[in-house]
Amino acid sequence: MLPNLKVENLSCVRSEKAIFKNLNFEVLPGQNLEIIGSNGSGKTTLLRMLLGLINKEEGIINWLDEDNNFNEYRSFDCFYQGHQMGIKNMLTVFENLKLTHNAKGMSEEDINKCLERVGLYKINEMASDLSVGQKKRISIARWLLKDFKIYFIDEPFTALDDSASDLIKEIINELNQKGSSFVITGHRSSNINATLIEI
Amino acid sequence: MGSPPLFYRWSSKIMPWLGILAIIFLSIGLFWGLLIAPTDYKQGDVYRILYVHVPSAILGQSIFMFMAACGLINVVWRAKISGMMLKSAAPIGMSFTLIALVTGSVWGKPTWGTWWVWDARLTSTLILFFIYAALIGLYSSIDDKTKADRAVSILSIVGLAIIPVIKKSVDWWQTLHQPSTFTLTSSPSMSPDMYQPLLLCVIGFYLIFAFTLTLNLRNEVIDRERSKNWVKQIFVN
Amino acid sequence: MLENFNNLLYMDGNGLFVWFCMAFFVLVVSLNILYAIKKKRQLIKLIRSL
Amino acid sequence: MLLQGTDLQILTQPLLRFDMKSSVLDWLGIILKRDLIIAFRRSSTYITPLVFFLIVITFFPLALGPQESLLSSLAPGVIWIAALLASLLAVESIFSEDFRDGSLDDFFISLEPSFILVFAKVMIHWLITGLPILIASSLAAIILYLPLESFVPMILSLLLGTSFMSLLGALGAALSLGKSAILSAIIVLPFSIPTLLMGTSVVTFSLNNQDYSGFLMMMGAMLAIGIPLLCLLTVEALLLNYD
Repeated sequence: MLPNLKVENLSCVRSEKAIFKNLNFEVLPGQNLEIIGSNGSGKTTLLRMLLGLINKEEGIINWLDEDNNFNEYRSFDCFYQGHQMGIKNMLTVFENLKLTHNAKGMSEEDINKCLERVGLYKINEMASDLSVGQKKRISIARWLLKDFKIYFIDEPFTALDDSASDLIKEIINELNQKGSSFVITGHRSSNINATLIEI
Repeated sequence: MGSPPLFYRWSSKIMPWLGILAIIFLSIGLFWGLLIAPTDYKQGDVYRILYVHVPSAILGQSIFMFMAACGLINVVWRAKISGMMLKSAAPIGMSFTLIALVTGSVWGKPTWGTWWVWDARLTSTLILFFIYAALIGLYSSIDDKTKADRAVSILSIVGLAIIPVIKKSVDWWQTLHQPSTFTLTSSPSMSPDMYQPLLLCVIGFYLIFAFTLTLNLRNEVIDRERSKNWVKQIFVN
Repeated sequence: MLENFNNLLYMDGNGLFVWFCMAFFVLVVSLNILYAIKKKRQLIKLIRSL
Repeated sequence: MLLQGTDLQILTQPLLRFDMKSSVLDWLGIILKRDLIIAFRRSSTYITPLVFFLIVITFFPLALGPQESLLSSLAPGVIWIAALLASLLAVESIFSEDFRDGSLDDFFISLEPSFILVFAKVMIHWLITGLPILIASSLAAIILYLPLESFVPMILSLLLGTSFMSLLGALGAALSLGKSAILSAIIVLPFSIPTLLMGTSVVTFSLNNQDYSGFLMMMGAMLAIGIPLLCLLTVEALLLNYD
């Protein structure tokens, strides 16, 4: 089974300090990858470099394209969620999901189903007066809008109560069955079945 | 020339020559222009300011074109050296534009009795001065050097695109408001022996620019590569 | 050719302006060069102390 | 090939996808809808540039005296300077909110050409600041005794002028994201001088009823060249903030 993403000796130097040195890993469909590192160890930089937000100096990042050979340019959409979860405070919970390009062509009850799955059904206030936990749930609901081959999530498990982290593990397993894989960063392993990488 | 150590050694060889040539050309050009060239029948001797004003105005613009070219290379190919060139050329371009402005206004006093003349060329030089100030202001506001280079390169490309539009619209603006077109440096019937020293001065100005640019560029290279060992070898032993 | 010296300075009334422009030009260019040299000395001192 | 070593955003995205599929235009529509809803909920976004414009307009009669002949001769310049400064005022808010809450990353990660999405943000800024100023400018023209027949050229020149200012302001905001707002003004003002000159000459030409269409065409040409060039440069400037 060919991996969707293959990275060979990727390294990044920031102001003469090697943040990470020749990383090699693969992301197979349905498999997860966890990047563990302390604060400021370059986890976010790595994610952004994979997605092309940051210019990579050395190393090879290859993506699998339609006719199964590796290509430098990514030809499928990915999902990225950074530290700030992209929640608009001036929009209601429903609007935060509806007014995104992933939710194109989705009917009302599809979106409500996603909200229900995350435990936010029938909460229709402005996002600004929700707790951080509930805001995290909105961002989790966004994962369910459209199926992606790879989800890049930056520290999903930080500042989360147990019920929410169980919910995340459930959803990750569910989406793994469907063949999509997760690349997650964190301070310590969150014991979902994923290959671990130390930075 | 791309790799910094190569550039540093190559430039230390040509620096003295550049300096001597610049001084030769400048001194001959200015001496000839200020003392030997015949006095102009209309303006008398005050037209000799032309030998400083015109070259510095020409320099102000051509340095900006040079910076925009470096900016384009830096944005498209991410060449570090062109970013450094951009940064070290900016202050020189700004000071030449300043010289052009000051000499232009000083020239206006004896000939038209006012310190500042809203002449088309002087106004576009003033706008060019503001664009230089914008570039240097942007550079100093970003801490990371390579990002600051890239931001200033992007702005210099916009500058390159807008400069011809500025010159055209300022010319329209002048004909619109002062139909009596008295262009300041309408290079009156420049007799050859008035024109030759001007040419020498322009070449001298370009050489002075090249000299100062290499000086600044070498500082910039050392500054950016200070932790590399080729820099230590040169200065520490 | 300007024969005598004071005519050179006087330049029928506008000598001050012409020589001021010359001086301003020399001043600005030398300021640039001196600043570059000062910066180089600072850098060398910094590298030596590193 | 010459551009081999480059990684410019427009070149790295596989160009074969650059067929204007509906997905880009739908996304454009979604961004417009979302930001308009946010703008109308926080009504200060479109009120402040309007009020600033009108305050600056009323300063001139107060400062220079209310004589009609003086004011009507100054009117084109005053209206244009006030419109320019007012549209610059709100430049800061184009990208800063999206950059802060992370929704700006999706522009560059998706495979859609991101400079079209940046153009959507520029359109939002124009709708929020440019359009109200355009409407208020007729009021300002009345206050400054601008003769009636030069209302239409003023509106036309402001239409082209404020949209070019939004484009230029977007680049200024992208370059000075997270820095002081005055920096984006300092960066943008020198480049807006041709727009100011041509805009004011459109109105002055229409005052002494000469033909002003040449200037309008020139401003339209600048806008036509500006949209692709400035949006591409804004994308590169925004990508700078991710390092």
